[in-house]
Amino acid sequence: MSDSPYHDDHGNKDATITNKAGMGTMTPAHRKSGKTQYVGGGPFLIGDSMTGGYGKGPDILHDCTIAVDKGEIAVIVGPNGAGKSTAMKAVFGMLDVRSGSVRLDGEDITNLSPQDRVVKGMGFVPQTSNIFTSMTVEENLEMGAFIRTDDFSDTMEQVYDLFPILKEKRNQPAGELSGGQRQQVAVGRALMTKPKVLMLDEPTAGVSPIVMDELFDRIIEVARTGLPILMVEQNARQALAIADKGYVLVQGQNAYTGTGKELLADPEVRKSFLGG
Amino acid sequence: MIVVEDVHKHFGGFHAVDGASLEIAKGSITGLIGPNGAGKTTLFNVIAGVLPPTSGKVTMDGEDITGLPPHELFHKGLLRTFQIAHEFSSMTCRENLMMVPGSQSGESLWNTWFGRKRIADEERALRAKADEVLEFLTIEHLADHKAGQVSGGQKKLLELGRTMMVDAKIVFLDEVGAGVNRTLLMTIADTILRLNKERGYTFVVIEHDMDFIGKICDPVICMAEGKVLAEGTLDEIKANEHVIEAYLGTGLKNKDKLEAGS
Amino acid sequence: MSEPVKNTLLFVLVGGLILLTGFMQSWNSAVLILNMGLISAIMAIGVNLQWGFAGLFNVGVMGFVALGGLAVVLISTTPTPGAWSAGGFGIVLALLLGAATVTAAVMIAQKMSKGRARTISLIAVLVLGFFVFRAVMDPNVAAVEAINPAAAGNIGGLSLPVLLAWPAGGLLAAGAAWLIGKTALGLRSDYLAIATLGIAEIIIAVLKNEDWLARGVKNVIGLPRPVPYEIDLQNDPGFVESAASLGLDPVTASTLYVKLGYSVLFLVVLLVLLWMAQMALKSPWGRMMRAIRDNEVAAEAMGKDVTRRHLQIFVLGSAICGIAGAMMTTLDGQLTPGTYQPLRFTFLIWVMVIVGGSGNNFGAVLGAMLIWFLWVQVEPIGLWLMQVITAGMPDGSALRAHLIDSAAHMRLLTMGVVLLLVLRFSPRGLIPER
Amino acid sequence: EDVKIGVILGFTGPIESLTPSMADGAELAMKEVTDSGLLLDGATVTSVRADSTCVDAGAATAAAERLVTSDKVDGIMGADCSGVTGAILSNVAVPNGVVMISPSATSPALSDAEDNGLFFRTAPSDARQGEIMTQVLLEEGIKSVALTYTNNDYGKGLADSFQQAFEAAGGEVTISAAHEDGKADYSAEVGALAAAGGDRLVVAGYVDQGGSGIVRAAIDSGAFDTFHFPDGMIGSKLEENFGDEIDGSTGQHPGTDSPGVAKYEEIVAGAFDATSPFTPESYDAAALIMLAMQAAGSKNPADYKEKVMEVANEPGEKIYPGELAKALQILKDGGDVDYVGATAVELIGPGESAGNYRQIVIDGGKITTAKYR
Amino acid sequence: MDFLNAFVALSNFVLVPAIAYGSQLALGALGVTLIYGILRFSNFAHGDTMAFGAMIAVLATWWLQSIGVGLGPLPTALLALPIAILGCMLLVLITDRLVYRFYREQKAKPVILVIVSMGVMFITNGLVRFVIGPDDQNFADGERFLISARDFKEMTGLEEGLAIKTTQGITVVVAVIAVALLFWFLNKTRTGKSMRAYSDNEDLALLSGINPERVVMYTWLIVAALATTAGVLYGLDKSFKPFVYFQLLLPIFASAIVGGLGNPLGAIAGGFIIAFSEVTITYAWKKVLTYLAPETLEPSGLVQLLSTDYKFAVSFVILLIVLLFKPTGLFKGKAV
Ligand SMILES: Nc1ncnc2c1ncn2[C@@H]1O[C@H](COP(=O)(O)OP(=O)(O)OP(=O)(O)O)[C@@H](O)[C@H]1O
Ligand SMILES: Nc1ncnc2c1ncn2[C@@H]1O[C@H](COP(=O)(O)OP(=O)(O)OP(=O)(O)O)[C@@H](O)[C@H]1O
Ligand SMILES: CC(C)C[C@H](N)C(=O)O
Ligand SMILES: [Mg+2]
Ligand SMILES: [Mg+2]
Repeated sequence: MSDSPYHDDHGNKDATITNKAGMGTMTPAHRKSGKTQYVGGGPFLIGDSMTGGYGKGPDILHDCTIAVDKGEIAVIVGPNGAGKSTAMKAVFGMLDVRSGSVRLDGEDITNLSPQDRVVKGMGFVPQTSNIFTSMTVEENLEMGAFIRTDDFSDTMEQVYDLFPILKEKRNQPAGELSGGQRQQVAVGRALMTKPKVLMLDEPTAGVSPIVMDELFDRIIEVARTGLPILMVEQNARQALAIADKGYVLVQGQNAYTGTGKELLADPEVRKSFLGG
Repeated sequence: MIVVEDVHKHFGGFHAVDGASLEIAKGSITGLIGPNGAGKTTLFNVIAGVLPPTSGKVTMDGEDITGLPPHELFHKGLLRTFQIAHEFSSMTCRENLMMVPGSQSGESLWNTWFGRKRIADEERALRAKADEVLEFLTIEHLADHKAGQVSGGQKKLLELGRTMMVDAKIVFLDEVGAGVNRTLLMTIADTILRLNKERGYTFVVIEHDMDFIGKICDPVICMAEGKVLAEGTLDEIKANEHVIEAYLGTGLKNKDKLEAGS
Repeated sequence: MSEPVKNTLLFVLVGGLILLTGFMQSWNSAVLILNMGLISAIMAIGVNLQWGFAGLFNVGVMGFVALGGLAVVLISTTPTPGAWSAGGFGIVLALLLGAATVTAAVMIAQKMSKGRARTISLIAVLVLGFFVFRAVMDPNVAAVEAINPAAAGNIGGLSLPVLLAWPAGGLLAAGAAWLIGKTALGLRSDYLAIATLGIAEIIIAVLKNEDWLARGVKNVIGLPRPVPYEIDLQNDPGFVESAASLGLDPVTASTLYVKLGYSVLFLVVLLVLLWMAQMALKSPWGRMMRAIRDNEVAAEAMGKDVTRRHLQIFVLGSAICGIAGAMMTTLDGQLTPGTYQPLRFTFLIWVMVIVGGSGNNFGAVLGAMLIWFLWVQVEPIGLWLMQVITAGMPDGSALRAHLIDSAAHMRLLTMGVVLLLVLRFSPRGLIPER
Repeated sequence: EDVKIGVILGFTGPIESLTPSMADGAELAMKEVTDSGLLLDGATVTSVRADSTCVDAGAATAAAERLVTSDKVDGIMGADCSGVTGAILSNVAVPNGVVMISPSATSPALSDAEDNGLFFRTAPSDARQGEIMTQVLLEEGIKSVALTYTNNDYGKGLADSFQQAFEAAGGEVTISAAHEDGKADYSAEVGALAAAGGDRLVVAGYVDQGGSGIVRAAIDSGAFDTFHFPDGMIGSKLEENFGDEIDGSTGQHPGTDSPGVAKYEEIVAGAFDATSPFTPESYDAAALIMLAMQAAGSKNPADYKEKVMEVANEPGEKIYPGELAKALQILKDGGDVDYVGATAVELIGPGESAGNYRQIVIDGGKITTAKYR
Repeated sequence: MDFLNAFVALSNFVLVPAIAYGSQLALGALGVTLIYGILRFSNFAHGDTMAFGAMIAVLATWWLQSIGVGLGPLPTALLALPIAILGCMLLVLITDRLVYRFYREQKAKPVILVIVSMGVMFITNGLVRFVIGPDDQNFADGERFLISARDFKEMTGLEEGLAIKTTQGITVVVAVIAVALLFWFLNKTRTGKSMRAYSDNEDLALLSGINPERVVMYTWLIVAALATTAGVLYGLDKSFKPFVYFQLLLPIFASAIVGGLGNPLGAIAGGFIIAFSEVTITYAWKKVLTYLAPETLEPSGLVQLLSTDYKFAVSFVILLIVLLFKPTGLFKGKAV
């Protein structure tokens, strides 16, 4: 929604000249990675007092902190436009953090490019268009393992064990799958990197209750393997129910923080953010 | 009011809507639920004229409206909102509303050159009406803001506001709730109820959030695999085995284990 | 610096460039640049209407401009004696038959249900229609083309005043645009660009090869003018006297007089079109077009007939190009189909619109004037530059000769550089859309 | 005193490869005159080039306008293509009263153009070439030909006049198909020409344009192996491109057995391609302008336009390329010259070359003279 | 016998030239379609990129010839091809660096890139003419024919000849190799798959650790190779002339669109469709029919559906018809 003059295409939809399918919207804050530094301590992944915004626009995050530790599920909730996705992007290096830092396993990675964060072990599943629709399920998984140079066939087997339906459909273009199956492909793709931490942005938006339950089940299973999971959810009640840690963001700031249960029990939180 | 008779919509060999028949009563708020890929959006698109059906018939107040393009349906009082807000982003919120009414004389080129007086009068009336609607939606302070720069929820309100600029008969809402904060969603629900009561709009609502459906919808229709699976009040639907199996599910399996483990 | 001040300054700058031409080179050159600049500005407004206000990517400007030119011949030249009785009516009949065939085919496609029967009858109608068309058309064309081929060989025109050809050119272009729009804008995906690109080529091919229409590549020269001839002025004692009283020699005075006459006509057309475009934009019509541009799907759902509106604006923009084409042919005094080239008549106009600022009519006008100025002046400037560069090189050196020979190619290069620079540093053009 | 002559040719555009040599030809004449120091009162002649683009009447007019009104040239050598020539003539030359001598605009239509006695051309109208071509072919015993022409006023005009003359003389033209210059592929055209058949293929095109493309495709596919070439096709490029592959082919182009061409090539001495089409004509056009000035004793077009025909035609001493100094001297002394030049200049009717032609035959990969007509 | 003659005549004037021309168009269309699929805009400068690549090949060929290096019966230009490809790669990388990358970083709408590519077209156009001049350049050498019409007639005793030029043979062989390589690359290699992934979903590719700039670079490199190959083959078969490459743009786009923009298979099919339609529909069937029909039924006219003047119009009408029935081209393209 920025006002960049380069974004005006005058409503052109001429298929002869432009192709909008799969066009990117993300702008990495760093194209080339800078230095990292071992500082030690703290939770496994933490975006610490982050302040920043898109491009030259106003700050969207104000001194916002989110973190997740090993074996935990951390859930971020908050009203629309609060900056939840923005915070996730900031942690992933899609946005310039003007002050504050991002640390992974004690290492300061604030200046890394997103690609290098993937290499460092961060997996990210965006909210929408999170699969390669024209590629087969198997190719989707392969692309997940793009950065890996070792043999990843056993990881693929693990993913197939976790999501058996995908094994059945391995040679089918992912675009032909149902909504729930697509979400499984998306998570599977992220798992293929053998991430040390998994970040999910509203994995259940627009998903039917049964698929949502299934997804939460799978997420719990994944978490139980020891993989920390950081996710944004609007289906906040279910999400907080399974969360070890919950963050409520309002206007780019931490409004409430606590365990999932605490937040669920807080009447103020219930009223303002969970729909009563 | 709307009768859908045995509508099929095929994409190649795939039957997205496979013989759906349903009726929507005047003055009701009908909920449409069903698993992902059940064909709800596709059925919407067929009714709203975005997609031509492969076969079948849609009537509105007895008149055959099958395959009419959206802009003609609009003039018959059939409006829709979009799952993802489709605001006119470079225009102000007020302009977003003012552009809605059809048959404005200023939309004819001839009048823009030779009927300027008439246009000016009409514009004044339109503006007043738009401001009224903005007030109703409690966003009058945004009248001169570009619609592209208001928050997601406000965009959704704007979507609703557009339907209030003309005398809509029936409004189709596709997943108003997806990705919308639950508290805001309840505000929207109130607005829908108000429109239904005060203006007599008929609504058809696709939604996956049962709280929302429960608050406003009666009856509820559940689709699966392109067909209507069940129909009734929400409680009836919730009790329906098929619906549970295909759509609602029985809750988390792992929940207790997780808690036990930690 | 505020917007209006900046814009005024830009216009003053371009005006200044033209004035400079007047002082440095000659007033005749200056006014000529102004005239072609005005015509280009009209074309640019046409393209701007389509692109800036509706996002329609028309790369067939050349075709519409050429149709405008054709109108001048059909309206203003004298009819060829005997041509109509020899075959003119037959040709009209053939064309009607052709149109009937297409109509029948379209009706079949719409009315019959899908299946083999439809395909077969469609093909049958088309094939039959084609052969009937050829059978009627060919002999009549031959008859018309046989009449005095060296000087005529065409059906001629209507002997009407040439100024009438301008609106007629617009109508002709509008008709063609309607046909194109109906097909290309009706395709499920929008393929306007390739459609217009191809159809422009087809229009030129028809103009080149259908000699009965406007002599094809044999050209029509000596078209009537809306202004007096210089020679007549030079021979008019009254004019010579008044020229002398202004301190001008009769030749310069007459050439300037004629050119300024054109300038006034062109300026009037430009101002009228500009006024109409601005009025339309600031009305609910303009709001509707902006809404369509912003979000077609929503506009459609809000009761706006997007396809029809696109067609409308496509036809309007093309008609404006047609008018400009007719004006240009009138200025040239001849129709030479071989001269229509996409580089000059399509891509250059696009450069004008983009450099000027798409979405803004004044920007389009400014861009047109500036780019036309460069198009004309870059060549002498380039030559001069090359001479300066090569001044130090020995006479007869191969490199020097090569560089001087290459000077003429600087024109394309310069256009490219200007376009890229503007897109880089002022991406919305010199006068951006508000 | 300085004399300026405008050289307006299509330096960019579809004949951009012909024009540099043409301009060089014209400038050679100017240099020769300047070096002699004999024109008027020892005037230097400078050339001012401008781009006609060959196809864009608007740009051409603007360029000519600049030449006349800003550079104040005293005469124009040009333009090249008939289309722009017509435009410049009626929009610039006539209104401003400037003499214009085109080396290459050959369209028959220009003969009747309104010109106030200002327009001349050192190339003959194509109406004449069609007749000559017919004679050549019939004498060769060719009764049936396929015909292809470049799709512009030159090609079309030439093809029409030839077809008319040939059919009137009892020959058969099996097909007359246009080809566009600079197109990607000519197999469709050659396919049609081959299907129509004929004893010889007449190619009324340009040697470094579509014409060569057609010949290439025709030879390669074995459709035709002998051709007939009008002026636009004859040039060193033809030998270069095809060599002995087209042995036995015939052709004709404006020319005489006067020793002019040889002399021209001699003075060019390889500085540029002297056999490129229309470069001798360009030399002659420039020379004529300057000789006419000398004859009139003035560089004012109004004065010297009357003299062009005089210096070009008999009576008088015959002048060949390289002899401009001599001619200037004669004129200065009040004598008479008959400029023959490189192309046997002989202006007839409305001021165009009478049209002497050199008939050629390709032999051993070389263009050789068969005879002159 | 008559049947054979008819067939040979048809092959000679329709099949062989159309196949060669079709291969050239297909290679050109592949380049266009790759840029469209991966960089998401139609590259108007493609014709001039081809000209640039071919120009380097011409210069390199001359240089090779001057130092006496050759390939015997094969054209020296084949040796120059790798040099030319390298040169062209350099050009496109520099252009990308100086021009396109900026807009990519701004996330500019693809249509801006289309217009930018027009600017690049103007500049490359000027550049090529500046370096090598506007003239025709013949740089083919080696054996002209695989089999000439005359030899064929002698060999078979048929009335009709069949000529296959070396360049036509090379064109088809090189085109097949290039296409096979490309397909193998896109579908089997890691880099190729990453390009497809990027084309499918840019953001997700980034999240998978695929470096977008590398994908873009590889795309340009492949496009440069394809464009140069197409340009050189075309120039060998006909001749090198800068202006003609601009003219090729339209049939190339038509090919890519008929086939389905963004789809490599479609580009190839499209190239052949356009080439065949240009040649066949305007073909005069007289000769063929004369062989086939009995004496008495011999056609008197040329039996030509349309004069060759309209050959371009034909391919264009075919394009429209295809789009009418298959809105995204023959092979489903990337279009909406
Ligand atoms: N690419 C962008 N450029 C500029 N501003 C942006 C961009 N993306 C989001 N914003 C703005 O940043 C703010 C926070 O957006 P964000 O997407 O983080 O919200 P969110 O909390 O994820 O909301 P939701 O629940 O609706 O997804 C909003 O005001 C939004 O308009
Ligand atoms: N244009 C299309 N081409 C091919 N298949 C399509 C198309 N549109 C929808 N489908 C398929 O039709 C089926 C029904 O889709 P639809 O969008 O109607 O589902 P839905 O009920 O709205 O689901 P959700 O709750 O996920 O929105 C899906 O399997 C989808 O993949
Ligand atoms: C230079 C030549 C190509 C000009 C051509 N004879 C014509 O009249 O157009
Ligand atoms: Mg979000
Ligand atoms: Mg849906």
